[in-house]
Amino acid sequence: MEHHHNSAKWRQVLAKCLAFFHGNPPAIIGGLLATIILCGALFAPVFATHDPQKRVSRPHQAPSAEYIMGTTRNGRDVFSQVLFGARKSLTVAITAGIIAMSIAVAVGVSSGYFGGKIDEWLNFITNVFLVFPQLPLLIVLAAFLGQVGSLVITVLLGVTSWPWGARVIRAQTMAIRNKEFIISAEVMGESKLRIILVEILPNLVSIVFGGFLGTVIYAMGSEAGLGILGLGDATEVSWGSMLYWAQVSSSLYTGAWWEMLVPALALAFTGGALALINMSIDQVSNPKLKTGPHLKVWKKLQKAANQRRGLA
Amino acid sequence: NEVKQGGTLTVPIIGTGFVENYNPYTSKDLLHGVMFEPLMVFNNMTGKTEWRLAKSAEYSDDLKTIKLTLRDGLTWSDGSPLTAKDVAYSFTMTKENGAFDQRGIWTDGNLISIEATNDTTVEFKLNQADSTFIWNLEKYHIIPEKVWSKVSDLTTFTNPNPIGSGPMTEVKYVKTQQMELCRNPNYYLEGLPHLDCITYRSYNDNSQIQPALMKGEIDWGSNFIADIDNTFVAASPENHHYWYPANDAIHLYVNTKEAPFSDLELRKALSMALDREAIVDIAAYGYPTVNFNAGGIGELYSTYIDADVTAKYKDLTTYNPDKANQMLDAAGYVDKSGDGFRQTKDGKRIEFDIEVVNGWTDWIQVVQMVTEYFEEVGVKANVKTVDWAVYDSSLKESKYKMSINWSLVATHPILAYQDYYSSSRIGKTWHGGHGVHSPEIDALIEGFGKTNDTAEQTDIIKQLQVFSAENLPFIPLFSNPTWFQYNSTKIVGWPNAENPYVQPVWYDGGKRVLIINNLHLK
Amino acid sequence: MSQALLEINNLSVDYVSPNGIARAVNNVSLSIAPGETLGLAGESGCGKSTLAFAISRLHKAPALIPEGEILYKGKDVLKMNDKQLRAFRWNDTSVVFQSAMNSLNPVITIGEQLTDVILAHKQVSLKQANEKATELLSVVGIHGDRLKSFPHQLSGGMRQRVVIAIALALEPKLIIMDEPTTALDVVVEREILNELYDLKEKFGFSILFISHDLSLMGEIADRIGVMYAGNLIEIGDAKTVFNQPSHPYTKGLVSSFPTIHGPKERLYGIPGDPVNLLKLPSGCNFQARCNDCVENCKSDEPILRAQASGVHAACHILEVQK
Amino acid sequence: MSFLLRRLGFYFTAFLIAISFNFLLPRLMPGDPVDALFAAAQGRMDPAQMDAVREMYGFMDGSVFEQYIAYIKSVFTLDLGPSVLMFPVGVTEVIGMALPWTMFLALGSLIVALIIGVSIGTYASYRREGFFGQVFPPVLAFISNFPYIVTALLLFYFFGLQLELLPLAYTYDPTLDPAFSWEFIGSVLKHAILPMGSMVVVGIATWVFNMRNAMINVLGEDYVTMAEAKGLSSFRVMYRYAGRNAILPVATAIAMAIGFSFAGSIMTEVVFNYQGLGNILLKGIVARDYPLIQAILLILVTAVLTANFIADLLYVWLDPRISK
Amino acid sequence: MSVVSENQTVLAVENLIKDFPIGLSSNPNSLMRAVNDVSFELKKGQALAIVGESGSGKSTGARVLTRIYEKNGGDILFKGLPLDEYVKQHGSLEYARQVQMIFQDPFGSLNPVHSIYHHIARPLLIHKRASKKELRNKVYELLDLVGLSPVVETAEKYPHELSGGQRQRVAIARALAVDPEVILADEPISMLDVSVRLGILNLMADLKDKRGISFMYITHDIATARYFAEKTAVMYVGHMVEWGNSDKVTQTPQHPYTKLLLSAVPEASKSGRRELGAKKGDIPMWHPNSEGCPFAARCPNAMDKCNHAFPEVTQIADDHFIRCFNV
Ligand SMILES: Nc1ncnc2c1ncn2[C@@H]1O[C@H](COP(=O)(O)OP(=O)(O)OP(=O)(O)O)[C@@H](O)[C@H]1O
Ligand SMILES: Nc1ncnc2c1ncn2[C@@H]1O[C@H](COP(=O)(O)OP(=O)(O)OP(=O)(O)O)[C@@H](O)[C@H]1O
Ligand SMILES: [Mg+2]
Ligand SMILES: [Mg+2]
Repeated sequence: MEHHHNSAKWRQVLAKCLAFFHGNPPAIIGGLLATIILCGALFAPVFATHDPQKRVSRPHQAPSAEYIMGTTRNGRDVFSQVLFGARKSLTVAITAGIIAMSIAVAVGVSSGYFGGKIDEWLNFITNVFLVFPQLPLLIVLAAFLGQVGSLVITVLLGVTSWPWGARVIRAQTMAIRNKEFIISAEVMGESKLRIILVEILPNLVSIVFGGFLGTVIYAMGSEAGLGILGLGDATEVSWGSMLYWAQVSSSLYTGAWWEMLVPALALAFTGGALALINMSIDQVSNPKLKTGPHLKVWKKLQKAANQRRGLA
Repeated sequence: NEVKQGGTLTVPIIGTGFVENYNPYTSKDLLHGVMFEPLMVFNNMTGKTEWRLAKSAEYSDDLKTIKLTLRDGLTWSDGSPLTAKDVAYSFTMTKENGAFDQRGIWTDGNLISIEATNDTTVEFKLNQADSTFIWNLEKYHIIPEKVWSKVSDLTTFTNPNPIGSGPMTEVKYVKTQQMELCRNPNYYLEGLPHLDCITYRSYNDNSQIQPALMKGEIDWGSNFIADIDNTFVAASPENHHYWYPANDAIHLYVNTKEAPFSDLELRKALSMALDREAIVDIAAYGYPTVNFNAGGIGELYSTYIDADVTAKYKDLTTYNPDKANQMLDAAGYVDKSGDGFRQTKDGKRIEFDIEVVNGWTDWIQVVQMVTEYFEEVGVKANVKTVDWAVYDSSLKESKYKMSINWSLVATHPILAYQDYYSSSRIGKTWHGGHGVHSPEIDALIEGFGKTNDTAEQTDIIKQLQVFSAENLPFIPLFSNPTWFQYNSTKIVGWPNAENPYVQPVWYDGGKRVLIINNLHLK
Repeated sequence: MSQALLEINNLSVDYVSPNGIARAVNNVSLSIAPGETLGLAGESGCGKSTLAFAISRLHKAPALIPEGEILYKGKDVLKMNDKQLRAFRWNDTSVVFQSAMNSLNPVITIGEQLTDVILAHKQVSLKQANEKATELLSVVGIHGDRLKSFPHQLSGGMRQRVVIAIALALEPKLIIMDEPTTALDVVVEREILNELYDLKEKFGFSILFISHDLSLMGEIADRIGVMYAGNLIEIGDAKTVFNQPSHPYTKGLVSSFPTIHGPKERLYGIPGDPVNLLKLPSGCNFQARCNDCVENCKSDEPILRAQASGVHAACHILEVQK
Repeated sequence: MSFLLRRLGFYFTAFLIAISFNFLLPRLMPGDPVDALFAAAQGRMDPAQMDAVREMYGFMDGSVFEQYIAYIKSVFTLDLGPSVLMFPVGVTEVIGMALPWTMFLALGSLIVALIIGVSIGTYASYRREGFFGQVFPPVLAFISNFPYIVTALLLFYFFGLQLELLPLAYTYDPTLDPAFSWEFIGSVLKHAILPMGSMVVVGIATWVFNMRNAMINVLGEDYVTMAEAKGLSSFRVMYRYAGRNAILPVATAIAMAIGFSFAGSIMTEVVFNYQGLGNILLKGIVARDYPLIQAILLILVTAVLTANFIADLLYVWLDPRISK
Repeated sequence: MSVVSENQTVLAVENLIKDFPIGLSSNPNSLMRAVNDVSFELKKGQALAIVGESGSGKSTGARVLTRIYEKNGGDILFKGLPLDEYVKQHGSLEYARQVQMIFQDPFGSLNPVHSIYHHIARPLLIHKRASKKELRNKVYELLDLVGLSPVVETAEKYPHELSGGQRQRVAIARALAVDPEVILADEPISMLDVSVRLGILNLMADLKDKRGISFMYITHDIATARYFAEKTAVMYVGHMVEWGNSDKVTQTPQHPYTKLLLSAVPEASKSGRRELGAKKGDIPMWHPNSEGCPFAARCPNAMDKCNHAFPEVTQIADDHFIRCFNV
């Protein structure tokens, strides 16, 4: 019985996933790209052709069969670096996203659900964080901490990127909070914690996930930005540090465009892929935004009807 | 063969932009040797003293008095006379304004007084004999007493309507991105400068100077340019040139007060594990000069380097991993755990960080290569990039295990040794934290200033080289290049390998003034 | 009654959704005579509003009118060009939408919302338009000062009146009222109905009155049409439809309303749930909820036929009973 | 009114918190400006001179608390002391030179992105079922989510370096004098194309999506249908009835965007050596120029707060439902 | 059929007052009195209908009874004990079990992310009405009780897969799960389709009669009040103006507001204009120190004293009460 119940549930989830991708090219393209990039990162040791941290050739070798994406000024293999860099960059971005969204959910939901004084205070803090210019703050903080490894950047990005999400979640929680199913759960005697976790949170999944992706994109860009400004740890292999080295070795001037463009495009494609997924998620939470294949059907039928009526 | 007069020299300045501040002490190196003429220039390239405003200087026999004689008929750019009183004022003024006391002549208490004895002579009186004191004098700006003595707060004084004695004293304009200084109508050297003006342009960093140089927007670069042959030179092989003579020597400083570097054998082995030529070639584009001198000084001081010492300790700086491995084995550092890295005699893995400043990328690359060579001999080292404030304090307070660092650039190598070994400098400079000191060496260094006898001084320098090579408190790597690119499309007269009349350092006012006076239109 | 003001012939409306095509109005034909009030009843989602939208050709993607014609004074609305359509809209037919809360733009004064329709269709000055607007408001019992108000500054009933005033602005021949009072209190509803009676007397327009409240319908309409799942299943004189309903659905509907004064007995309403337009059965759409199904209910779609009582109804049982 | 007063109260408190934080930040950083000078001089400076130099810049006075009081005072009197980086020029003056350029860059790019984005968004929502509405938004989402440092670098590479179409640095040709001449304005515009362009490319998508989502929501509203049923021209329906309401959520986003735009201009300025606040901020950080760093953060905070306040005012003005 | 004695009072309310703050300050005028001096009794197995226009405080009253809101005055007696006392003795969970609520919006009262099973299983678990083992069967039983078959399939569905009437049945099943004494039904049918309203009403009537559950039935629709409830109370701006036996209240209304309400109800048998027996007038906002009868402004026969005092309760017939000076 339970088993049957479970498999039905799985089938439902699967069906939902399929429905999400069906006739939704942005979701498909985004999902595909993201999967490729994730796989590249996960299986970096398998795909990498060289040790990313070792000098393996003369400086600035153009792309060739041996060095698929060329080598850096330091004679390191760009392809292997971009794979291993993905690990670092994505870990930073995803962890920062998780930290930020956790704070955002905690603050947003508490603020929206409990209301009153708690809400006033949390909302105030959120707004203060919101108006404080984040990037300069990051730059200064990064400089303050001196040696900024990826861990520090992760934490910094995580603890500074939550207010926007918190605000959206708060608004949504407040909307849900007054829905009758919450009141009826309260009247029924559900505990507050359970109401938050079981009754409210599942309704916020798409918002939280959307916010998470947004934060990941942002964190990835910021990590790269801090890296380029020289505020990251240049000895780690990440996309940010790759760009940094490409920058300091003036790879663009010396014609070694691959050293700069490869990590730049890696960043661009990851950001783009996540944005496409995010856009598709938007369509799930707001069906009005949905632009599906049914519109094509509609266009065809409309044309036929107009013809029948003798309109152009 | 008449020299053409006129023309404008354009030079890059890394900074945020220009403001109307002609106080040479607070305007960051912009004006020395341009608007303000030095008294003299100690030319380390030729070993000669080039007399500028001063025409001579003499020590008394007890080395406690210096009599400085100015040229006759010197004038300020406004035409008024420049006298010994101005010179005396220029020095005494820094007593109250400590921030201007560039060389700290007043701080150690050795200087008693400075007096103008007549219109052209100034006398410096010292407590104790110091034959090196005179080297300080070229760094101070000579300024008109009539203007400066009337200002109440010199630190915030911006010296509007500047009066100077250098080749370019007339301010044509100052804009945020650019400023232009033009020739001094009353320059003391007949027919000089040949150029009309110097234009300063502000740039953010090297990466912007590179295209500017390539495009010929600037004539004189003093910056790191990546892959210079393929970029800058290739853009116009006829006229785009560079010359990178040796500058300060770069060493890996080690902290000999702690294991494992307390062991001289280990230091020696590590030194022999490095292929300096490869490092220079790859990590530094081949621009630096490899430093095979174990004596602590590099090619910058080539005239002082003792060939015998270098030859004797040649092994220490020659790449020889086999020998290094043998030495390490013999000293008891073996890999018992089988992870490819050696342990100390008591079984602890040898692993240390090499500190380097975050953002000093050329050095980071060097250190990365160094770690690779150390790995070859089974020694585990990590690159640790730190903020310079951390770097600064660990060097000064001797908190590092290994750190890449330069040695002092000075008029004479004795000053560099002073920084390395004088126990009075421990904790004050970046060079004395390695832990190798002794009273004998202190005395040896002290002795240098007490004599004016060249032979005696040469011997002291030789002894110091031997001491360095035997103790190896730092592992020499190479000498930094003096970054110098020039464009001869319009302007010629540049120093270069064929005509090395001066080390081509832009930021040294003394050297700068020599070059500016030598440049002229093609 | 002479020539019909509005005649709808075989009109169908589809919604193209990701899950399939839903036919919200299926092959509906009806007509409205000048001065007549036609009531359109039926449960939620049966296609009443969809039909009303179609009359002013307000459908946008994903709605679609595959067939049928809508003849206003003999001219097919579905074949008009943009200019004719714009002139037809409001001049000839105005619409009072389902809820007044939403059909007034919250950030535009009601004055502007009133005058712009006048200015768009008539060659008058702004001043004249304003005078006309003031007059219109007073017709529905609101003081002219309110022109400068924003919708949120008015009560629900007042807003509904403003919407009616706007609908009257060009004195159209036909006003479509889509549940104009559902969101209101009975008392306010009554006030508005009273207003409506007066206005109709004064202007003499026809009304297409949409509601699911049959009691209200019986009161206000001359004729009533009842829809079920996109089909018009019964249409005829209001009192007859209400008192002697023919179609089983109409019967159920009539008995779904407890009355205030009648005998207090248990009512049974209509069992089951409304149908899903995407999963219509073959045959009669009502079969699943009907207690008296016969054979061909499952296979044939019933068509609208005249009944003994004078109404038209679409039901196989009625055929059998005949 | 009480709404605005409350907001004002909030902004003031937020401002106080921000500037206090601002005060703490540089003090938490290791090293001080003189250390930085010393490091930058790479051994050409005498360590003995450092204390004297410290004194010259005024870094030795008082306890932290006294410094704090002095700082707060200086904030409200706008007398922020001398900059270390450009000593002895006052911080106010240094910022005065850079701020206009940053404002130009940040606000200019915001406005351009806003105009383009809102137009595209409106059109894309109106022609939702068409090619434009279906293809443009995803493509844009893709492009604009290139991290902006990447966008800036790519533009820098292709247009500045490869094609040599546009200048690579500065706010205007350094040989020109600022003047109200075509030459000068042209030069300013030409120098702004790349930095602004990179920010616009990044910014557009935000507005397209904001506007499109808002529009699509509004287009479903009864009042839009009613406006159409009224036989109004489609232009009037689009802009007066739909656009007017759709712009409301967009207006609130503008305030946020101003903050982002200022922040974004930092990276762009660095890439294109644009002589704005960001460039100076970075230099200031390297030089540990406390007064300058603080002042710049102060400016940014003030800018964002002001922007938020303006957005509040705008909102009250745009949405009559709030003003009661 | 009914097994309970007629007169057993389950829930009694005496002079209930509920204020809401509407401004920031604390003076009485910045409070709104949503419920004022309301008293009634709920008898076992009976239904009390509360009718009145929107905003007259019907829901507020019910919410005070479920302890969502704190009362600001008056007494609530549950099974003869003051509410606080009852909660102290039996725990608030027990009270939550005894008094259930059904809401107006059948979509809003079910959490879209949870299955129907979850909705009905939760109260069973919270109130320990079923062991883990019997849980599933118990859920099916309840679904069957409210006529939601096939039960197994229905249990797996999510709220959006059900029609409005089905959803409202789920809400009822969920209330029934814990075997309550009292169900507060806040306009349970107003958002439902006309054709399914009656089904819900009949279901509730059966529960009332067969299970002896007491209902408080809140509605706009006075005709359904008469149909379903034994007693009816009419509210206007937080005040109860007329109450008693439903038939008496609807057939022989005495209070001018009740008359107004009844005269406005659409009836198919009538047609044409129907004058309302009241002046047009604003509905007042009631503050703690407002005085008089709230209906005075619209009352056709208002007297001077109507503006100063709210009339005392007058019994005008057996089980028929009114608060009006004009009796
Ligand atoms: N934009 C749309 N897309 C898809 N389906 C729609 C759309 N609008 C309406 N429908 C469907 O068309 C059917 C008829 O809707 P319509 O609004 O005409 O019903 P109605 O009779 O007016 O109902 P109500 O009494 O609730 O107003 C419904 O089943 C509805 O789900
Ligand atoms: N939480 C609250 N805060 C402030 N005022 C409230 C609150 N809840 C209700 N009110 C006010 O109390 C009054 C009575 O509201 P209530 O919801 O009880 O009316 P109702 O009779 O149930 O109306 P409806 O028929 O519209 O549901 C209303 O004026 C309402 O605005
Ligand atoms: Mg409808
Ligand atoms: Mg209510």
